Amino acid sequence: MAITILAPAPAAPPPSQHHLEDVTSDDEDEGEAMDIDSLPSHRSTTVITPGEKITDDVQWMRGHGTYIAPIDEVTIRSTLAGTLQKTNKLLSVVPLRARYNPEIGDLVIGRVVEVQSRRWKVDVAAPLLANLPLSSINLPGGTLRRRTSVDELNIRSFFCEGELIVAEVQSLFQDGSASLHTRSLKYGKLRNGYFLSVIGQGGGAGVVRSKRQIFTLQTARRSGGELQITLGVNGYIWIAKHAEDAEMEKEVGINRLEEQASSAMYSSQNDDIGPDTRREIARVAGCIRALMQGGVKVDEETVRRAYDACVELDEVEGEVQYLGGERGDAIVEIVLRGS
Amino acid sequence: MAPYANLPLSPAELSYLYSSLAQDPPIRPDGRSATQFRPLIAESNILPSANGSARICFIDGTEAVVGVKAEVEQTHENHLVAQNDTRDGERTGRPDPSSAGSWFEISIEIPGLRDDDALPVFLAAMLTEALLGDGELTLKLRINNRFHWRLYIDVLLLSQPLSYPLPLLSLTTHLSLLSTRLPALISEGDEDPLFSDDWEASTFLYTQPNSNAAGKLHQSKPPITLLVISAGENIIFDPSRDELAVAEAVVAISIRQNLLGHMEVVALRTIDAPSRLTASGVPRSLDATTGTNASVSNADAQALREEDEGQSVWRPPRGGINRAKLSQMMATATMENGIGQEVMGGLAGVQGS
Amino acid sequence: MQADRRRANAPAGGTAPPFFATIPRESLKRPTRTRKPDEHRKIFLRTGVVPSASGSAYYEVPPESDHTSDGLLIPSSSSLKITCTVHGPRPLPRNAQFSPNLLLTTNVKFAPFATRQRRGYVRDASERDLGVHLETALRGVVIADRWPKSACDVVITILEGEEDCFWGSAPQGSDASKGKAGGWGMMGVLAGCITVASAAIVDAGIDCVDLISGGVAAKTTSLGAATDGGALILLDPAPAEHDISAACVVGYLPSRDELTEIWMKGGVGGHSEALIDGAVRSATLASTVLAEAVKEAAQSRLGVSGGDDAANGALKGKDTAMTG
Amino acid sequence: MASNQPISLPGQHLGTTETSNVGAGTHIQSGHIYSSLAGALTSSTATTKSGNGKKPTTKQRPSVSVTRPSGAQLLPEVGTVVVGRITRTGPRQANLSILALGGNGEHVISPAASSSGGDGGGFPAIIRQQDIRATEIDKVKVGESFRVGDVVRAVVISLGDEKAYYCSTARNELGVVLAVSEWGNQMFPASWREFVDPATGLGESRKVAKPA
Repeated sequence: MAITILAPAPAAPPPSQHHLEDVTSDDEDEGEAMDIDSLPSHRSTTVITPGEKITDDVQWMRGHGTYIAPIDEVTIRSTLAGTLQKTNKLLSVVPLRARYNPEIGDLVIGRVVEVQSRRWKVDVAAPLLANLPLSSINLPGGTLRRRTSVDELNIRSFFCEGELIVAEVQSLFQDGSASLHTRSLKYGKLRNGYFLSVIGQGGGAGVVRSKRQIFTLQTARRSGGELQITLGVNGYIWIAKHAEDAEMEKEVGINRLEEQASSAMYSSQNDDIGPDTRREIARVAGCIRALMQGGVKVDEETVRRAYDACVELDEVEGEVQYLGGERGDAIVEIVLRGS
Repeated sequence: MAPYANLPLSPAELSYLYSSLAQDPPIRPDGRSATQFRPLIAESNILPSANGSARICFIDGTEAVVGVKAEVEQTHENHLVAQNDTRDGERTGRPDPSSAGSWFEISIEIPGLRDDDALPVFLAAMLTEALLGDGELTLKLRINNRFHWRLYIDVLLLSQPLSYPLPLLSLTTHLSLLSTRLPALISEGDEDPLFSDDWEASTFLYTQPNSNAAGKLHQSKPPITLLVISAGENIIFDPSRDELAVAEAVVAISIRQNLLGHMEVVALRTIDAPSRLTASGVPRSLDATTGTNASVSNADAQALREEDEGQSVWRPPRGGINRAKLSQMMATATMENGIGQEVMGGLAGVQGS
Repeated sequence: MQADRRRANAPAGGTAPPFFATIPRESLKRPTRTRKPDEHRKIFLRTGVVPSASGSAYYEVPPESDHTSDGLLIPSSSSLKITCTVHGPRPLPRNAQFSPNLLLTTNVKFAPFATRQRRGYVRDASERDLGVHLETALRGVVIADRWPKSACDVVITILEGEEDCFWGSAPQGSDASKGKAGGWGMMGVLAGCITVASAAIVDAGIDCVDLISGGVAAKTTSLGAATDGGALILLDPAPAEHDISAACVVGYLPSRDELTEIWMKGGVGGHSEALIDGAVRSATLASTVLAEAVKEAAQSRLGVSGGDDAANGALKGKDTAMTG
Repeated sequence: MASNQPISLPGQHLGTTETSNVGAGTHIQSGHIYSSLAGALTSSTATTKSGNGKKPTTKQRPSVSVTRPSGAQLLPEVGTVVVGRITRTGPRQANLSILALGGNGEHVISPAASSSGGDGGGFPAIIRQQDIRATEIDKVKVGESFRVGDVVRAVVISLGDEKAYYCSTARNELGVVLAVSEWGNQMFPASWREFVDPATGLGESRKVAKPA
């Protein structure tokens, strides 16, 4: 069938709090139980609207997305439309949809919007464009190389408009916009893969901040090889073929390593990618889209679980390439059940 | 949602997307097959104050609403002439399609665009052309020799266009026309028309298939416009935004079902491929950042880029579409039990609310 | 239609329009096609007509038969006269973003006196639509990545446009009597625009992958000699001469055998491929004239300057060869 | 005689990549070389071509190229010597409007081609303070090198951003070629850093281009 037409359904229920913080930490479960007693009308799956009273119990502290009304100075009210989250005694409201707010140390994926004379303006899905100064990138030819005026003239040969970079938030300006840097070998230009965005899903950016944002995934197909998945904290995701020579490079001396890295650091030329790898990249992308549509936050574990579920379903129920619709729902169900 | 929605893709992404689509069989970034459509949510007959209406929502969140309103209008003198011709001779069923241009009016509203921008004008022209087709809608709109219905088809795109909105608008228009009902005529001949005020007695503009199931004759249906792209040797239907960005050629094919139940092409247009505006990549052999290739002169660099022919890095496509590929596109769209019929069949099954 | 706010317009009411006696309908004879179905009208094409522009060209398709004899002020069939100027490559407009490629913009405008019914100064929807079509046709031909950070404007003025149908037979006051129904004339105009813009762009020295030329073919039901199921594919139709039921314009690259622009509409029936093939044949005929004109211009510019001006000015219109 | 040269038209087949190299005004389509301009066809043996030593095999094949009838390039590129007029000076840079390409202004940019562009017609460009001269870069002052209205010969060093090209005058033969004194008189170069007004005898400092 070339086309699937669905009947309109009521709006999706608010994303259930199935992500890992809620599930793994025990004290939060206790908090949840206690909370149900003290706040009977507000379970964490119901949506709170701005101005709505959350509690007037003085034992709670107000967190993000709440305020204390000046009338009685005890009642905590919401300032956002979202779901309630409790961390010990702290009450905060997680918005249903929100923009990414950069924080120092975040690993983000960004797209260059504008090239200026000494810096790039980068879209990182935040309210303001981020800055990437020319002085914050690794110049080819060794980390110790000084920036010269020739580099300023050739600024466009490092990053052009539209190019994708992975970077770290180095500092924040007064207005909340981020300043990025790529001074590490794992940062820089993105190649050999496919980009997708999960911004606006769940609270914040749809990707969970975790210990590891970049991980490799061994694909089920033998010729698929390994994939490297970069989950930008800002909700931008890059799925690429894993560069095999990365392991080998570690053995080479540090100078050699720099030379190696710099030769391809700013290249926009893709390596040869086999059709099986491409298919696996599409499959992982489909899994992540399914997670997003199912309201599940994306992190390493959910992605791995979704991928395994997808492989399993393919074996049991026959292979399906397109992971929208029913198959996507089935994957999400397995992921949630597993947690 | 995204504030910089029309940012270009990077050369590395373009190169990856294009080479994936050019594989045999093509690997689409969302795993669909070349002729598979994205699932969509559709309902019709949603607006009580319109003669016909529909809403379609793509899974990526783009959504369109179409309302059809009909008014009675006096027929101009020259259409009379055309009608007399029809009675006289062999030109039955073929009123001058040119004269019907003013019998219906399509207006398109896209958020963020002025109504005299090129895109809405172009889209409206395309939908009008498809509807004019061979003038069958004109026949349906005729009340008598002196009066006809005038249709106002108002198309509203509710979201920012994430991908090229033409297929969405066309499918929604199709659905709303299918659900359009006109009051039943109770007057006779050429007198001033009088209509039954019983809405239950109203007739469908395009007869519903189940109401006339016994008849061997197929019912004609309003046209739909499909977007087709070519990448390498492949032709791909219903391209997403990413796929459009690397297409070598983009063609909009309007098809309709004629009275014999066959699909036929009623209009065809090429659409400017956005890939032509993309930046080309720099081959590694020319990469100025490594410092080793600084001596390459402009002429040599151009020669090297030419010799690469977009093999190793992305280069915006040149030229147009092959004639054979164009015929293949038309054939795939109009094939018996092919894509066109499946899409129409799917839409015919949409229930009114 | 939009009101023209830049000029003092005529009063909205209050004047008595002159009323002319009706033309005796019998004296009006519909022009008939005298050339073969696969024959193109003569084309006159010359480049370098506007010295101040980077590139320019003039294109003319004269009416086939001489109409001065029938005693009417207005010829019953129409002809086509188009000028095109190309400005660029030139710096990007001030507010534009950086572009790695040549930014091509097209601007198609009918002169107010180009058609039977006067056109306004403000571009209307059909002119915008023509501009979009032309842009699509040209974008595929120009090698844009050789011209980073620059813009190029293609400006086309239609001095005399083809009418959409024969006005004589239509009743007074109707759209058809103003030569404005069906939009078939537009398609002929677009084919001319493509050819003339191609010549002007090459004249401006902008890299192209091929010499693109435009061609039209139409399906008609009226001709007596029609075979093939009553339908006949005609190359280069003059809308006044035929009852057109469907038509197709292409922008054709002869050496690559590719199409950058297709515009087909009307009751095509099953004849879509035949129509496209016809339009391609028509474009091939136009491209012989185009190649000749561009070549002569290049030769005369390479030769001794001031030498062969007379030869350059000579009529390059030529009877295009017939193809089967 | 120039008119004897063969003319090629866009799309004309000029050979394959096996037999020849691509030159200017041509392009490759699936292994075949086609012309992309209407102009004179030249085929040069590649011995004159300054190869970078990377592809010795290409040297044996002739390279085909097509030149425009006007013979000129239309846009500034990196390395192009241009002639322009200073439109504005600031503490860190001087703005210039490129009016002609070539060291002696061989190809004048037609006013029609640039009317809608930058200020005063021509391609907008910038000479940064550090690009004014080759030596003592940190001591150079923009105001002592250029004045508004000076005609300058410069070389393009970068395509720059969306607004301006970047130019340099850091070579002996580059700099101000034509200057008018404060009294409105045409001046003559006196030294590498001074122009003299013949009427008043007063000197004004400039970055002077070495007269040819």
